[in-house]
Amino acid sequence: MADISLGHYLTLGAIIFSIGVAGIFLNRKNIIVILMSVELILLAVNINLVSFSIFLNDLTGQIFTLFILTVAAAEAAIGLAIIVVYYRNTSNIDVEDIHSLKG
Amino acid sequence: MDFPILSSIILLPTIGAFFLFFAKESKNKSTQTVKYVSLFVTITNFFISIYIWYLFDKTSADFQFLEEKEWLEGFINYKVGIDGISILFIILTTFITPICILSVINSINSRLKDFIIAILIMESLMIGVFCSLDLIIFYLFFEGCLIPMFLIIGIWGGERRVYSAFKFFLYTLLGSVLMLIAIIVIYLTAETTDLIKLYELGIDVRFQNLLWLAFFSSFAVKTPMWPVHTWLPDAHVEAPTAGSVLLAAILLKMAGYGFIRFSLGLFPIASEFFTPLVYFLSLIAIIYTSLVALMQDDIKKLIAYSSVAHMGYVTLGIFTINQQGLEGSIIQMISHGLVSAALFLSVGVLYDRFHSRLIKTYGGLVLVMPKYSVLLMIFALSAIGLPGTTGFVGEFLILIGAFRDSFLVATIATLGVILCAAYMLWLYKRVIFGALINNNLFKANDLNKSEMIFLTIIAIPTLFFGFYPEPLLSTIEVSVKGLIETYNYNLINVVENNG
Amino acid sequence: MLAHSLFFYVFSFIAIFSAIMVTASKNTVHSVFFLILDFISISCLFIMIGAEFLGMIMLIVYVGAVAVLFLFVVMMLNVAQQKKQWFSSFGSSKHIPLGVLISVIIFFELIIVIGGWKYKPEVFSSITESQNIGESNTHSIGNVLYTDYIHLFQLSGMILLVAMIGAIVLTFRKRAGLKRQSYFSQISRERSDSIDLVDVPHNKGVDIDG
Amino acid sequence: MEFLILFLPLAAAFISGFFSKLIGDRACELITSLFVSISAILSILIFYNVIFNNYESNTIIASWINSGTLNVNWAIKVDALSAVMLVVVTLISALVHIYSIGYMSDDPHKPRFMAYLSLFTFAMLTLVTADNFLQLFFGWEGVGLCSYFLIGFWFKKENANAAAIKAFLVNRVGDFGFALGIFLIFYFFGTVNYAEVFNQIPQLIDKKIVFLGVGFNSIDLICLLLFVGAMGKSAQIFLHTWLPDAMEGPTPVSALIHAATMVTAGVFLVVRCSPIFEYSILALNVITVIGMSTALFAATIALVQNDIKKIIAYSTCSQLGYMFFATGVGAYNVAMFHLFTHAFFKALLFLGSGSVIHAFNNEQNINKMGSVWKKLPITWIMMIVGTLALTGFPFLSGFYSKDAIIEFAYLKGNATGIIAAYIGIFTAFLTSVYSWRLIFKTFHGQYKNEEINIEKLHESPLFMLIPLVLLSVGSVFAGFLFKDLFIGHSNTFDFWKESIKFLNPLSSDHPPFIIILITPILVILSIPLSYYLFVKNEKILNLIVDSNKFLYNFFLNKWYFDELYKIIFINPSKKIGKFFWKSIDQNIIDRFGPDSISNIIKILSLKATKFQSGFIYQYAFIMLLGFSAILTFLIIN
Amino acid sequence: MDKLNIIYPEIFISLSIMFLLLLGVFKNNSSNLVISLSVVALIGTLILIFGYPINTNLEIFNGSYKIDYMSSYMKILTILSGIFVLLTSLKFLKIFKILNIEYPILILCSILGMMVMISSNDLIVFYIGLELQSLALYVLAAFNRDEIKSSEAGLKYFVLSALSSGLLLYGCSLIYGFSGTTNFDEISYLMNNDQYGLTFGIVFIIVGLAFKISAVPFHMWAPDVYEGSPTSVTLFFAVAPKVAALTVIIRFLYVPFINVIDQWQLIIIFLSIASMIFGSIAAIGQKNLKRLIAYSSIGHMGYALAGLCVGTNLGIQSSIIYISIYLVMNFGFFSCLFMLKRNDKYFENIEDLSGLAKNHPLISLSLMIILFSLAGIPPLAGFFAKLYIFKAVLHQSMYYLAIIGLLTTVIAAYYYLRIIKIMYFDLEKEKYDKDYNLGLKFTLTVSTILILFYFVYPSKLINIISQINII
Repeated sequence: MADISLGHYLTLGAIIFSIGVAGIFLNRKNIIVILMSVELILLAVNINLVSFSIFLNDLTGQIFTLFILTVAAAEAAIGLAIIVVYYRNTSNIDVEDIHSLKG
Repeated sequence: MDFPILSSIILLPTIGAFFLFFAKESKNKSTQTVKYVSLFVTITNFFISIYIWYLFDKTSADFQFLEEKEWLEGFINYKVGIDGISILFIILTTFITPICILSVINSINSRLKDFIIAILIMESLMIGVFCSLDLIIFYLFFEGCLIPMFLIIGIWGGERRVYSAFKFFLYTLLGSVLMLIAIIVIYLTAETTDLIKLYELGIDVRFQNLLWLAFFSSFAVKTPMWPVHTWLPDAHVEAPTAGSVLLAAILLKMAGYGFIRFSLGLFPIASEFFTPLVYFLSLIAIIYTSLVALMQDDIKKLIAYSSVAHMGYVTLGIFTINQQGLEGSIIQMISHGLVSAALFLSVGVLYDRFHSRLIKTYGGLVLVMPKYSVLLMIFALSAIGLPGTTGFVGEFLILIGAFRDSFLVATIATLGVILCAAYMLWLYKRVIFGALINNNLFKANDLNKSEMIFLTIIAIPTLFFGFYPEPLLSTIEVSVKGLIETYNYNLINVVENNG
Repeated sequence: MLAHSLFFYVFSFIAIFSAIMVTASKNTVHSVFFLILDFISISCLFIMIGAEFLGMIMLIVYVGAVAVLFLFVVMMLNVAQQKKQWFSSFGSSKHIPLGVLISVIIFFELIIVIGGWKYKPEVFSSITESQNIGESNTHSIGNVLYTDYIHLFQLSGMILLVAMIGAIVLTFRKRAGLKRQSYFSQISRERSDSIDLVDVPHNKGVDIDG
Repeated sequence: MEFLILFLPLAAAFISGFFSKLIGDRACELITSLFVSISAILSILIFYNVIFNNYESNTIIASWINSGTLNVNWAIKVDALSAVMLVVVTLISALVHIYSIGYMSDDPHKPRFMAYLSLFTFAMLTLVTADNFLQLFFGWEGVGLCSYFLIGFWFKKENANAAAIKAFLVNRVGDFGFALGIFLIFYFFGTVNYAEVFNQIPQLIDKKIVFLGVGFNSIDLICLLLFVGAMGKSAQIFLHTWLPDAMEGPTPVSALIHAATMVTAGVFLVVRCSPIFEYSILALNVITVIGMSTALFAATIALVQNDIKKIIAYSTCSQLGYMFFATGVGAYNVAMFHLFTHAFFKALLFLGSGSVIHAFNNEQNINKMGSVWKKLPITWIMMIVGTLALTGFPFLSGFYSKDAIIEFAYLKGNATGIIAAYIGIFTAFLTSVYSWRLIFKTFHGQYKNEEINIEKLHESPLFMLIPLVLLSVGSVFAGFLFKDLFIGHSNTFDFWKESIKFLNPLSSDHPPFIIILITPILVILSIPLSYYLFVKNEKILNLIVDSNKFLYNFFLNKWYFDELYKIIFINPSKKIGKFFWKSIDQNIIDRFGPDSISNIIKILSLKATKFQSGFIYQYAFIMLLGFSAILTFLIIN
Repeated sequence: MDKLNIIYPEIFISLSIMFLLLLGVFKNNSSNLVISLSVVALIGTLILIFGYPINTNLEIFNGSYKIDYMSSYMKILTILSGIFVLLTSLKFLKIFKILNIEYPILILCSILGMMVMISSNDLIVFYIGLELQSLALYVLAAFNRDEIKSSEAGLKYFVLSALSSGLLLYGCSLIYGFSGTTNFDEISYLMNNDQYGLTFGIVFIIVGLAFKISAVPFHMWAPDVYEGSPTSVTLFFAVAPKVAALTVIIRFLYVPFINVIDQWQLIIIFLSIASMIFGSIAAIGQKNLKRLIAYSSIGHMGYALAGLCVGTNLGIQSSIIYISIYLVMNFGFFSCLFMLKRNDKYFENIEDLSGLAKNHPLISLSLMIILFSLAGIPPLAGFFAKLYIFKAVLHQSMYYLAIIGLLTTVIAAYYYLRIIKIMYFDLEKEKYDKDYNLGLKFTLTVSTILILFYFVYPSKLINIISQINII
């Protein structure tokens, strides 16, 4: 692991994190893609935690990751449920059309 | 004095209001109950305050009837007490309030009970302002007055009442938030907000100027001084009569009182430093607003502008910081309290009958309302400052005090006297004299019994204290002397300490 | 060593590429698949780095459950085809360059932050849950998960419960037209509930709906 | 006794003002007249006492203002000076009261009128009996107020109201100076009591102060400021404009206030302050100049006026000018003497003209009168007596006082004094001309009134005539009787004692004979001249008028003072007031102050509302923007 | 696990959740019962909290869970808000036909999450608590699922909240990476000044928490979600999460990172000022009362943050006082909102208050008192709340903050006054229904009286809170 240092992993995490973030506010497609971007962000965090954990030789990070996984799953479930509810009301989940609440 | 007599006069009106709150609102009977309860409460309060005046030791410059109670531990104590200056304002308050209530009963139809409750609460707060010996307690009462006044203007006011009420509220609130900061800063540097202790401790010289400005911003708006006076004409014009009366007679005085009690008392160095500023603004207020008043076509607005000018004299007198100037200011405040109240009541009398405040709708009223004309004349003359009225005593002392300080200032201020006569007499002429041009006016009734009573009741002290102001002057004399001595002592001390 | 580097670069490239494609691809279904690909490559990296348990869990949870859920919803709502595509409107819309700029800034700031990571001996002295050499990753995790982190474990149970309740309360609905068997009402049925005897007026017909 | 003199009129005013309904109009008239008459009798007693028993007193009634070192009392000070004033005031007032019963008989507001008159008397009495400047100021303003009431008594008349306000305001301008004078006195002496102030005067000589950027000798300044007050009240040039207008009031008022008493308060003030004025050569010179200018200027205007009362008013103005330049040359006693005599004959003239006006049913234009001397014989005689006295016809009262003034001015010896003397002589001539013009145009020539039949004219009632007769007695004999007392060389200082201070005794020389003689000669010659011009041959008059159109108009329009003031003061202040109100208060302070702030906040709030667009991606973007901003900030830090 | 007794409240509430869930599922039409029982459960939890000596400082689970005075106090506040939310909203839910058993259960879950947050002394615990709370709130926001607005509110809240927790998590990972631990106490031992990686971690976490308390610029969700959610949920949003998030901010900033206060102080000041200004300005243009109260709460959080940025115990205490009083005022305000009902339709626009004073004098009186208090006019409770804040702020000589804060008070006063104006000065409309249930009346009365008479004996609250000493 001489040449692949922690920095590499963290950079990978940072890249994916940025993509995820960008995916949230650049996206003009349907809202599900935003949900997926959120998953990407969580994934980036996981990369960070796991690599820290390994490089620090400490399990806490992995435990943390484990719980994040759980939460991510729960979040996905609820998020999709909300999307479904919204879809039932408007038959549309385009990001650009969701602005009945404003001002 | 074991019995907390000051707290009781503060609380009494509120208690009255509390009972009224539960009074049943039915057509006629409730009016009677409301009338009797409120009058009983306020008149009792008036007599108690007279009794306090009687008990008051005029030979001492100390605060008397002190009450202190731990309230917010280690921070604020509830502390009230009076000296010669406060007692007069308290009496003014308790004197004006029953008159207000009388006038309200006379002229307001809708939500009478609410109006009277507002007035009663207002009275409590106003008395509190003049009693409190703790900065934060003072602030509490001072700002608390905004609420009932806002409602009075807003609910029972005229057409543009919303604009005026908002302007009044926000303007004065804006002015006083800076004061709150200053109060807290004082607490943090001196570890107390107790006024008496602060007088002894003195305020750090480095902060004085800034703190003074912060207090000034609040008082200047409330006084009101030029150029932050524009809320006053609006508020007065739109407020119902009783509201204008309270506003002009007492609310404005809180600022003058504040200048004396806090600006001078706490920040002598800064006061000395900023005296030219106050002079400058006061002079502008006197000349400028007098000229503006000259051109008004609305009676209430004219009186409102004249209030600004008169309060200009008050601020001028306060910052002369000599015996005549200060005593004059206090007398002038009392006088203006009586006179402006009476003038607004008089306008109210007209408004109740003809529903117009425009000067041009009137003329020749002396034919149909002779009693009214006589009383109005007395008040107009007192406003002009004719010798023999309280207005003269105040104005003269202020000017003589100012003259001791600066010829130029006094000279310009004296010019205002001419202008004041001009607008007042012109107003009187246009309203009272001339021919009856407006047909509606023929049907006018002269003053009814209660109007007669309240206007006469105000006229009596206006004249009496004009000829014999000794009771007032002797009450404040020692306190003012003490104040000036402390002021000069602090001034010299600081100068010595700083080399 | 070389293999390690090689695999790292390969998987990270796949991960980054598919991450981009998740947000950029035209078809939502494709997005989901790229998401799956992303997860897979990352779990490969996890396994490679020594966190086997997490790598596997990730495959199971994400690929097996979450991604499928996404796919399911995408199919169900029939929103696979996109009207717009964010890079196709790159030139015309203003928000894209600005947005990209901001994300690049964020990215570089993150790089600056993580660039500051230094090996610090004192950090290691504080570490509580170090992994014993020789114990497998799964084993170590199992050791602490039910002891030191039991409260979190329980709480994540609550989270899942909430997710379940939430999903149900939001999406479950009683269909009006659906016929259900109700034993109780069938058994307690009486004759009077079923038959109505009506006198039919002559020549007027019958109003069946009553 | 002093107490009674002072408070009887007040009581009368009070009763008549507030209880008229209770006791009826007639009772009011009687009570006021009676009370003031008693007061007059008591005053005469006091005067008698002062003359023969050297009576002096200073009764303190109560303390008034007591603030720090400022201690002012209500007091009644009786000395020679105030005794003279007491007599003048109460006597004329009593006569005017009685006269008013007749004159105002048709007016519905008689009790009010009587109350005002009595109140005025009270105020005037407090003025003259003050022992300090503040009480003087009280009386000063009090008489001004009553004057205001009385001028505007016929409140339906627009002119009357305007005149009343004008009177009050112009007086206020004078009071402005007066008040500053009092302030200055308090500033220097720490007191406003006459005695204490006068005692300290010598310490103040040569003390310089800077006032409004100009360096002054302090005594000069005090005197000048006090004199400004005197100018206002006594209608001297520049502040005279109110007096002619004040003629809108009922005629008895003009007689009492605007001829005999109030307007002389200025002279009284200067005389009262002689201990100060004596030390200020500058102020005395100014007074002389102002006095003589007023005398001349008013006389020129009086020449061409057509309103009977206005002519007399300008004549008053002119006579006050005489008094002032008398004081200006240091002849205070002479000024007081002229004041004393003037009170009689000027009141007589006014009341006489009132009688005429009454007969003509409130017509005041002398061009609409004429030829009525037979119809109004008593009035006619009285008017002639008054005119003779006014013009200084030998051996009538005006003769003694006016000639004395001219003499003393001449004797003063300095340039201003001599000029004043010559102007005095010339003015005396003019006075004579316009006075006879009035008599001739009113009582002689042709009857020119088209509205009222000459046959309907009749003499005034007894109530009006009795005062006329009494006053004419005074006009004829006052000069002769009191000459020695007031200005006699032997016992002058005995009579005035401390009340007037002469730094240098008045010259006891006699001026050249020609100076003494020229005035009576001119006066006598002017009678036939006037008769010729105004009755016999009006064509020449018209010729003179036509050839001097400019001058005529200039005089007729009162030297355009009113117009000038309107341009300089009134219109600008209205404009400035409007400007301050509309442009500054509303358009600058409110617009850029509260209103603009609230508008800005409203606009901001609108922006903030728009900012909340409802799009999720925008929300996220803002969040990240904020986030990255914070992060960037930290990194840069 | 010998100290498990100190987390009895949490255990009890978890058990209640499950029991109520079972009860609700197996008993038909038991919604009313479940709601009542939830209230009972919350009261029970309250009793359990009081049952243990409050003034303790205990840790459990390797120091990752902390019970101390502050946590107890904040938990009490949270639970009280839960109780009041349930008490006031019964009728509302019935009319909206969302009176499901899930509603109280989700509220209980979210309260559980908040309690965990409040007590957390460890990043993981804190994160789990946060998520438990948030997940319940996502669902609650979209609870009125047939309404577009409600579901949109849920959607927005969900997306943005997920983003914020992503940022927060990244921060957690950084802090973990740079310190090697997730426990607050241990981080504080390791804190050195040169570890700016940790500082950045702080930023990420502050952002996540700022989102929860809706501080500018992370407030964007608040108005929309407040408006869209069912009113009872809005009430819950307005009070409970803020208490929890504020506690976490206090604990997070003041336990591990007090030494680097100069690093994060400016951030909090910035958030505070931005919130105060934006909250007061944006509220002026609102027409919907719920939106308005959202902006108002943004502003109020600005003041609470101002108390937090001073870095002293005094500041913390003032913030806690502020949030306590803020809670009371919000209960009062929303109770009034619940009373604006006519023919089973709720009204939530400002115009609907027009002339309320005529027909409903008591409601409008209470509302007026509450609004003046929100505006911070003495002598009402809201004034004291601000007084303490500014006292703390000025104590550290942060004059500009105090001045800005007070100026925004004036601006904010404008929109409160506008409501009062509409209630009192404008023409009246039709009467509203008067069938208030007891809980509603009770809440309104209690909150109004507390606000109005706070000044009579203000030292009580101070005495309680002054025992919270974090530093």
